[in-house]
Amino acid sequence: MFAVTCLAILIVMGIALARAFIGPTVYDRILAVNMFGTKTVLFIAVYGFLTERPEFMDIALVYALINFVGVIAVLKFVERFPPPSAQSDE
Amino acid sequence: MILDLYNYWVVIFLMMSGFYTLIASNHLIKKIVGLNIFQSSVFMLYISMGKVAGGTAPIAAEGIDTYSNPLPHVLILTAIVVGIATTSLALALVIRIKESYDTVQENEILELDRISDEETQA
Amino acid sequence: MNFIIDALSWACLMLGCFLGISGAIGIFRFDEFYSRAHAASVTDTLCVLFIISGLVLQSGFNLVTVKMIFIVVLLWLTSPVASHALIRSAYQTGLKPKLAITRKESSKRTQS
Amino acid sequence: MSAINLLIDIVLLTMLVFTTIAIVRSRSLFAIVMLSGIYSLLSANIFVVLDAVDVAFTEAAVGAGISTVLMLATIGITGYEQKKRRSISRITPLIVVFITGAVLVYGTLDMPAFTNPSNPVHEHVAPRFIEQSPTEVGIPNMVTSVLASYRGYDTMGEVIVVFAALIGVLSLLGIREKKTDPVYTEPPPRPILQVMAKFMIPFIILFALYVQFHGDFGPGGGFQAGVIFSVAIILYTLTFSQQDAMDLVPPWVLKRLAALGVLIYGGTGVVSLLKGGNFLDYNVLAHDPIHGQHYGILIIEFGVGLTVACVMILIFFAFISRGDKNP
Repeated sequence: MFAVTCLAILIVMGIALARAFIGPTVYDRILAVNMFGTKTVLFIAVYGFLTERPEFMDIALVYALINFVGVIAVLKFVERFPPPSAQSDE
Repeated sequence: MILDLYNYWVVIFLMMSGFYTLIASNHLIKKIVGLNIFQSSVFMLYISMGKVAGGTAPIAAEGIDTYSNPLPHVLILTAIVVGIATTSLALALVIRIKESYDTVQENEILELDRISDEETQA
Repeated sequence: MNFIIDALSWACLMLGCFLGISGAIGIFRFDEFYSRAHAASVTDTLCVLFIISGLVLQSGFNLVTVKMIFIVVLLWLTSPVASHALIRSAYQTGLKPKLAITRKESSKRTQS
Repeated sequence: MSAINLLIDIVLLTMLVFTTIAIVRSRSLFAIVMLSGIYSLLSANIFVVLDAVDVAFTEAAVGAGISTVLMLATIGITGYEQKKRRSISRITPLIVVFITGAVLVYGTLDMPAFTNPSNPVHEHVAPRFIEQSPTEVGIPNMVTSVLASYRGYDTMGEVIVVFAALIGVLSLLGIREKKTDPVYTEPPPRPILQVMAKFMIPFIILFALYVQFHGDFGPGGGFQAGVIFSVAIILYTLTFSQQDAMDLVPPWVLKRLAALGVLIYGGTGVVSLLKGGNFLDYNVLAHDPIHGQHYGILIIEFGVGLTVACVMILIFFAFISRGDKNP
C-alpha cells in the first residue's frame, strides 16, 4: 500500500516537473516548485514507512519548514525585480 | 543486468552536463550553476557507492544487522556545506566583476581586458 | 481490528493519492495561471491530511506520530499563505486573470 | 534492494536527468534558479532512497533555503537575462564532453554492480565503523560518530574551509549597515506574511536546537542545525527588514561567534592533548571513555553549529546589503 502511494506521488512529481519546464510565466514555475516541495515532504514520509524505518520523519519536517522560506524569498525577489514581461519569462 | 550500472551512468550524464555548461556557456552565473551540477554529480556517485542491498540507514536500532556504508555519507555531508560556502564565494566574485566591468558575459570581459591592455601599451 | 485499521489507512492513502493526482492534472491542463494555482492549492491541503492520516493509522501513537501531526499543522499553515502570497504578487505585478479580461470584453460587447 | 525501491530510484534519477537537460537548455536565469530548486529537492529524495538520511537532511536545509536565496540575490545585482548572441561555437565543447563521457562510461563497465555488498568499498574501513562504533563511541548514529570522532580532523578542516569562505566573501563584499531607519507603516505592507513568519521563526529555531542536540540518535548534527538556524534569521530578514535583522543579530557579534566556533573545536583538541591523549581524542575528557566521547562530540558539534550558522547569516547579509547599493 505504501508502494502504491509512493508511485502516485512520483507521478504527481513528474507532472509538476513538466509544468516547471514549460512555464510559461515565472509564477507557474514558482507554483510548480511549491507543489514539488509539498510532494517531497509526503514522499519522504511515505518512503520511511515503505522501508519500515519511519523514525526519519525529521527530514520531512525540515522540508515543511524550509520550503516556505524558499517560496517567500522567490516572491520577494520577483516583487523587487519584476521580470521584463510578466506574461512569459522566455 | 543492465540496470546495475544505471546510477553510475546518470552520474556521468550529470557530470558531463555540468562540464558542458561550464565550458560552453558565456554567462558567469550559468557557469557557476554548471559547476554546481558537476559537484552534485560527485555527491550522487559517493552516495550510490555507499548503498548496500538490503541495508538501511546507518543508525543503529534493534533487530537490524545490515547497514549502508556510513563513510561516504560523512564525506558528502560536509562537502555539501563546504560546497555552498565556496559557491557563495564564487557568487561574490561575480558581483565584484559585475561592479567593475558592468557585465557578466565572459567574451565582453575579455574584450574589455584587451582594450585596456592596448591602452596601457600605447 | 487490524483489518479495519488497514482498510481505513488504504482508503485514506488512496483518497490522498487521488487528490494529489487530480491537483497535478489541474496544474498541467488548465490554461491560465490563476486556475492552475486554484487547482494546486485547493487539493494540496486535503491531500496532505489524507496521506498523513493514513500513515498515522499505521504507526500508532509514538514520537513519529507527533512529528507527522506537526507536518500537517505546518503545511496547513504555510501552504495557503504561500499560495496567497504567490497569487497576490502575480496580481500586483500585472498578470491579469483571464476571467477579468473576458468579462470586460463581454460587457463592452453588450454595451455596443 | 527490492524491486520497488529500485524502480523508485530509477524514476527519480530519470527525473533528475530531465531537470538537468532543462537547466542546460534554459536561457532565463530565473528559470534556472527555479529548476535548481527542483534539482535539489530531487537529489534529497534520491539520498533518502539510497539510505543517506543525514546527507538528505543537509541537502534539504542547504538546497531549499540558502542556495536559492543567494542565487537570487546575485541575479538581482547582475541582471535577469542571458544575452542572445553566442560567440563561442557549441561544437568543440560537445565533442570534448562526448569523448570524456564515453571514456567514463567505458570505465564503469568494469565497476562492480550497484548495491552489491561485496564491493571493495564496503570491505575495508566501513565494517569496523558499523560494528565497533555503537560500543566504542556509544551513540547509535554512525554518521555522527564517524564525523565527529573517527574523522574529527577532517571535519575540523571542513569547518575551517567554511570559515575561510566567510573571510573571502567579507573581504570581497563587506557588510554595509544602512544609515536610514526603515519606514514602518500601519498596517504593515504584508500583514499575513509577517504574522506567519512570527509564528514560524520560533518553531524553526526550536527545531534547529532539536537537530543540534538530537544528532547523536537521529539524523542531524552541527552542520544541519547551523544551516536551519540561519534559515530562521533569513526568514526574519525577508519578512521584516534588513535593519531589523541586523539589530537582532549584529554582524560584529556574528563575526566573533563564527571565530569562537572554530576556537571551540580546536580548543577541544588542545584540551585532549593537555589531558594526555591525542589531538581530538575524546576518551581522556572524562573518567569513562564513553562519557568522554559523549562530551567531546557534544562540544565539537556545538562549535560546528555555531560557526556554520554565523557564516551563513553573515554571507546572506553581505549579499543583500550589496543588493541595496546597486539596485
